[in-house]
Amino acid sequence: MSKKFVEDFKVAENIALNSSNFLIKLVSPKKLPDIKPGQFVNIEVKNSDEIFLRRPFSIFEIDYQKNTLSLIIKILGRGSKKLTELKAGDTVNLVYPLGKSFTIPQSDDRILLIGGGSGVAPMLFLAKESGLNRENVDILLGARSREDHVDASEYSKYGNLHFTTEDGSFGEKGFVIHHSVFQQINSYSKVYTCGPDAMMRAVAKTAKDEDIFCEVSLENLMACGFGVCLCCIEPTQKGNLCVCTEGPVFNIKELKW
Amino acid sequence: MSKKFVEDFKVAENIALNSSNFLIKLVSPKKLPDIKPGQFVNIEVKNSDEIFLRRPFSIFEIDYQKNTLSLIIKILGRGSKKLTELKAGDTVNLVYPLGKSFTIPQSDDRILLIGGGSGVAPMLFLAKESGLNRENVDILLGARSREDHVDASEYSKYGNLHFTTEDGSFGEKGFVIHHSVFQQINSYSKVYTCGPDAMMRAVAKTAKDEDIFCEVSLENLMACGFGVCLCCIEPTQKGNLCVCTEGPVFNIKELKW
Amino acid sequence: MVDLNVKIHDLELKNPVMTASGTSGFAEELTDFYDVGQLGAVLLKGTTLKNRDGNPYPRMAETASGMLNAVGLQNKGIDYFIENIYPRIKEYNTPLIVNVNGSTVEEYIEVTEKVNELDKIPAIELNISCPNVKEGGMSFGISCPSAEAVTREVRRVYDKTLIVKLSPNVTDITEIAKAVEGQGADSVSLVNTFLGMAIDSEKRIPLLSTVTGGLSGPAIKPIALRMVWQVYNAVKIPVIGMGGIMNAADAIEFLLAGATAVQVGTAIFKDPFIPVKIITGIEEYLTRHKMQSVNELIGCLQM
Amino acid sequence: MVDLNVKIHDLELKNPVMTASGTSGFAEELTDFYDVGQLGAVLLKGTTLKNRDGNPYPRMAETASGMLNAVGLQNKGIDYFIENIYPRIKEYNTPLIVNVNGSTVEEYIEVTEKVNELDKIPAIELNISCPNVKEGGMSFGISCPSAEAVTREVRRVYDKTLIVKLSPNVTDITEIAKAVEGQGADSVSLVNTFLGMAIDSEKRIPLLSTVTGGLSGPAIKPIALRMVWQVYNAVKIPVIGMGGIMNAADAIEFLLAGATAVQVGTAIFKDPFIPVKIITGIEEYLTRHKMQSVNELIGCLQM
Ligand SMILES: Cc1cc2nc3c(=O)[nH]c(=O)nc-3n(C[C@H](O)[C@H](O)[C@H](O)COP(=O)(O)OP(=O)(O)OC[C@H]3O[C@@H](n4cnc5c(N)ncnc54)[C@H](O)[C@@H]3O)c2cc1C
Ligand SMILES: Cc1cc2nc3c(=O)[nH]c(=O)nc-3n(C[C@H](O)[C@H](O)[C@H](O)COP(=O)(O)OP(=O)(O)OC[C@H]3O[C@@H](n4cnc5c(N)ncnc54)[C@H](O)[C@@H]3O)c2cc1C
Ligand SMILES: Cc1cc2nc3c(=O)[nH]c(=O)nc-3n(C[C@H](O)[C@H](O)[C@H](O)COP(=O)(O)O)c2cc1C
Ligand SMILES: Cc1cc2nc3c(=O)[nH]c(=O)nc-3n(C[C@H](O)[C@H](O)[C@H](O)COP(=O)(O)O)c2cc1C
Ligand code: FES
Ligand code: FES
Repeated sequence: MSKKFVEDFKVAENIALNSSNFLIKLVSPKKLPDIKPGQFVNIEVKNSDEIFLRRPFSIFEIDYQKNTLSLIIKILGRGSKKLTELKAGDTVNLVYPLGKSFTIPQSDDRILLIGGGSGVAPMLFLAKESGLNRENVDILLGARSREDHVDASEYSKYGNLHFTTEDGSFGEKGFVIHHSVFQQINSYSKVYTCGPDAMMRAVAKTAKDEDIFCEVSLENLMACGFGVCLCCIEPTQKGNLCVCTEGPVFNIKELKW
Repeated sequence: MSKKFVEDFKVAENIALNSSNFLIKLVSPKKLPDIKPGQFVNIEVKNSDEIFLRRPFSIFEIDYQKNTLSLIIKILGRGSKKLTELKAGDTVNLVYPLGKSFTIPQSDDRILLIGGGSGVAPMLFLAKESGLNRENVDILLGARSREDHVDASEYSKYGNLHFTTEDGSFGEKGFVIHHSVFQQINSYSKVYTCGPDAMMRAVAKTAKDEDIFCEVSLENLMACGFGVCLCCIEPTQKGNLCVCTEGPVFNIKELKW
Repeated sequence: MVDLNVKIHDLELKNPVMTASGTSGFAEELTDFYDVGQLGAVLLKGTTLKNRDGNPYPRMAETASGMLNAVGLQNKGIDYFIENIYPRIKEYNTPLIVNVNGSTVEEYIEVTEKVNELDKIPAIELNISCPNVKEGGMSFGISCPSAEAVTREVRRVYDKTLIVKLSPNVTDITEIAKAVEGQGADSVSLVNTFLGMAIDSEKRIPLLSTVTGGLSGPAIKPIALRMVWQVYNAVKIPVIGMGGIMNAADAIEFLLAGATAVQVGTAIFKDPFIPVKIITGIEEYLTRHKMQSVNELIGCLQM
Repeated sequence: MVDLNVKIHDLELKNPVMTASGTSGFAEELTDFYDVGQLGAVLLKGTTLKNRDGNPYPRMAETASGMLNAVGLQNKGIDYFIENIYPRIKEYNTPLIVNVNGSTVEEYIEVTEKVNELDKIPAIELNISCPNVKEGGMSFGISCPSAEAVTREVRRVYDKTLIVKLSPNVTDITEIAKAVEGQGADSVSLVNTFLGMAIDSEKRIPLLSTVTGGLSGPAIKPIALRMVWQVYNAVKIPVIGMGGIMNAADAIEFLLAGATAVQVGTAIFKDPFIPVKIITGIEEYLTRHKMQSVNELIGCLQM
């Protein structure tokens, strides 16, 4: 167990990355606690007569100097929609930091980070925090089409960026598992992935077959986010575990995938 | 029964009249129907997780050229508070026009209009629409203190304005029934009142004793506003009547006061 | 064009969306907004044998996603209805259903006999579930023997479609449903309101004159939906579902759970057009999902 | 300084605000946010004799002003609790109450006997109202004979404060309350969740793996409050009230209706600090209303 907080943040900026993804930067009046890639926040959706519970989002970026924390929010339903309407100056309430982080690579690791959809956020965060030289980091991002990709160019300083699109409009055509770097999965000591379930399962299957260390970050329906409701379970080798406290990051060996 | 509408209006302006009263001017994209003093709207309070039902407010001003309709909203609880936070350009949804109006005076009437609190709105509307010469219209407005009065000076063209305050800071000191014009209640052929229950009952008592025509506008808890729920009843000589359709304006002779 | 017709026993409805009793007056009030001929049916205000003043003010309290009411069946009695209201409304182009109430079985029978004579009333809804009256009402609807007794006696005197409206304030609603089905009910409608209470914490008084009242609105939808699903699986007669329906998606959920038709109640207070919007919404849903008829939804929850 | 102390039989609480079972883990999770020593008591996660995996995912659905859950008593069993969890939490400066569950009377007895041995557990809450398990659970709590039987047998083996948690899914909750009072319950707590259901209208599937689940949150508050008031007027033992409490005003409503203490459940998911804020809020209320003790509120609804 580790210290968690319920805190009001102010929206510093809210930028539309494309038609459905928004980058929301939040600033805390207090010093931020230590936060690691893979951890998430549970955010209150105010002023809605439809939404009762908070919504979980992975932490994308942290600036300990400015005490800012950023999220990438993809519009899925009513809550995410409402959050993307936040304006600079608005107040939002977070329960954070929640969940376990990815295993931080060791200095001799070569890693492959595979992100899709809103799963891009923790992958880029991990790239930045990996502590590795950029040549040992490959970042593979998949999306349906060019306009569904968020601009990740800034992250090229932390790793080599690779892209796929289903329609071939950007990067290689196909799904992430069809990309040339994925074909060389054996050249990595650690593979990390976050994104749509189907994508993660495909990645995990190959990693398992090839016996490569692989961590996935699960997205699950959550009520509390800090381990008291037992709603967010994933069946694992050790029984049903809470994704919010025992995850969201799991080594694929723990899962029943 | 008469034609009623459910319509989106845009907020044209929202002006703080004093610390607790706001003048909200709404503009309709359509031509306004005919609206009479005493009628009201039932307004939706959006983006609140606490408020389920609409809130009723008397219509204060109408401009058929500009298709605007104004309300005076006093902060009482959660819904009225939320409404006073509306900004120009916001959309609000109204069910309107609801209820029966005051009896429009005849040309030989001398009338006294007594308003308190948010009851000022329909009184000023009635002054304007009375069709009488200003010398035959006395408007008596009561409030706790100077700062609780709204600025009604514009209405001096429709009638003689008189004021009371409980602390004597403006107009005559005391309640409306203590005011010198009220002492001359016998000189009026019709008395109209809208405001706090205690005030209206005090006015009604004197009017009844003196056998003067008197109409009051009741404020009652309403669910629908158009006569289907039967929640808003007032016990009358004819049994329980709906305030929203048989009122809000009642002749005091109908009531059991 | 999709087919929205449904059948409740002998009653053919142009669509499955009715307005609920006590929330749509005598239909006339709705005609101030639109042509009620669009509606599947209108359930008229609860009617008793004699005039009833109802309960004292205050009769309502707002609650989280819902409201409490304690109207207590205020109405002028069946004779007044027949003489004064029925002639005004009988030509509306939608089935009008009288919601029949009583404090004794005899009263239910007397009201029903009078309604049986009215050409333009093709069905009654027997309300054995009103929580807001001291005698009769809900007390009939919370035990099988009394629910059976009133249904049996009313069935004897009534030839047209007999709908029995069930109370949700019971341990097992399927037992009551089966009991009234056994006595000849042609359909059951559910749910009526849940017995609830609200308090003004500052003044330390109940918010309703009667202390307790009936809870309605979206708050109750999950429980109502569960009951409709349970009853659908327990009886053979058509089920009419209601409780917190605010939009087409809500209505479709009730249809999927097994309701042949739905009633819209409290939503009307928020916006009288909601029943009409729901009809359009169901139509759009069927088109979008390439279905021909609303009957393809009824009871078609995939398990 | 106002006095917030209340007593549930032998159990002295520093204030009347507890956290509800299944919504506050084993108290440890709350210590990540604050010192649980501030709370009146913590009701621990529902515990059974043996390990239970609970129900499959998905286990929750959001509803209007509430949520459905279908957790199904996932827990590692009482022995695991005693060996691994109890030692970690027993020194918390607040009464820890075990929520005891079983599929048979024997299981309830066995769990209780084991808990009876634990020095730092001053009370148990007998859960005869869980709607999310196939055997046992709610089935014990919806009929007087079974509620009596399990209470009687557990009472025989338990010396400390015995609270029985009642199901709201009944026709008359006062009968069940009186039945368990008659068998020696020291207190009743109510309400557990209402059996409800939610459907995805687009996919036409139930939102919960178990189809039905338990409804909690502000949506149910009016019904819960009514039940607390009814039970308070029917029994002599102290009543613990819950159901949708989100703030101090809500908690005070339950106290006024007759609850000696309250439990906060689903609100914790929105903000784990809510129970603490409620304690402060009650304190402020008493000061503002010039009351000396919270006991001046209990059952003091003015009629
Ligand atoms: C640990 C964690 C980290 C996450 N990180 C991010 C992130 O960085 N960026 C981002 O955009 N999203 C992220 N998500 C997903 C995000 O929480 C959901 O998109 C959001 O809660 C949807 O809320 P809504 O109100 O918009 O959708 P709703 O209106 O509640 O639901 C719309 C539809 O989506 C389904 N749905 C909603 N949430 C989930 C879920 N968590 N899993 C599966 N189906 C769901 C619903 O069942 C429904 O069918 C994360 C989720 C978790 C658990
Ligand atoms: C026909 C009619 C015309 C009205 N005209 C105006 C107007 O022009 N300007 C104006 O400011 N207000 C007017 N009101 C009153 C206005 O409707 C209420 O102030 C408003 O609904 C309160 O909502 P709220 O959410 O702020 O209060 P809530 O938070 O709902 O309630 C706060 C407290 O006030 C009490 N309360 C709320 N509404 C009423 C009521 N109608 N009668 C008695 N007690 C009540 C509640 O019981 C509660 O104790 C009118 C009411 C009616 C029926
Ligand atoms: C103000 C009000 C009055 C009602 N009166 C009646 C009635 O007279 N007869 C009846 O059978 N049901 C009555 N009901 C219950 C509704 O018909 C309906 O069963 C219930 O409100 C649940 O549906 P809803 O959530 O859509 O409102 C009334 C409900 C409300 C809110
Ligand atoms: C996710 C969840 C799990 C629960 N688990 C239990 C449990 O194990 N034992 C129990 O007696 N009640 C359990 N409950 C019921 C709560 O303790 C409480 O009775 C109910 O939620 C109503 O209160 P609320 O509206 O404040 O949540 C659970 C409730 C929820 C929401
Ligand atoms: S969301 Fe509550 S335990 Fe994970
Ligand atoms: S508010 Fe519904 S009848 Fe008047």
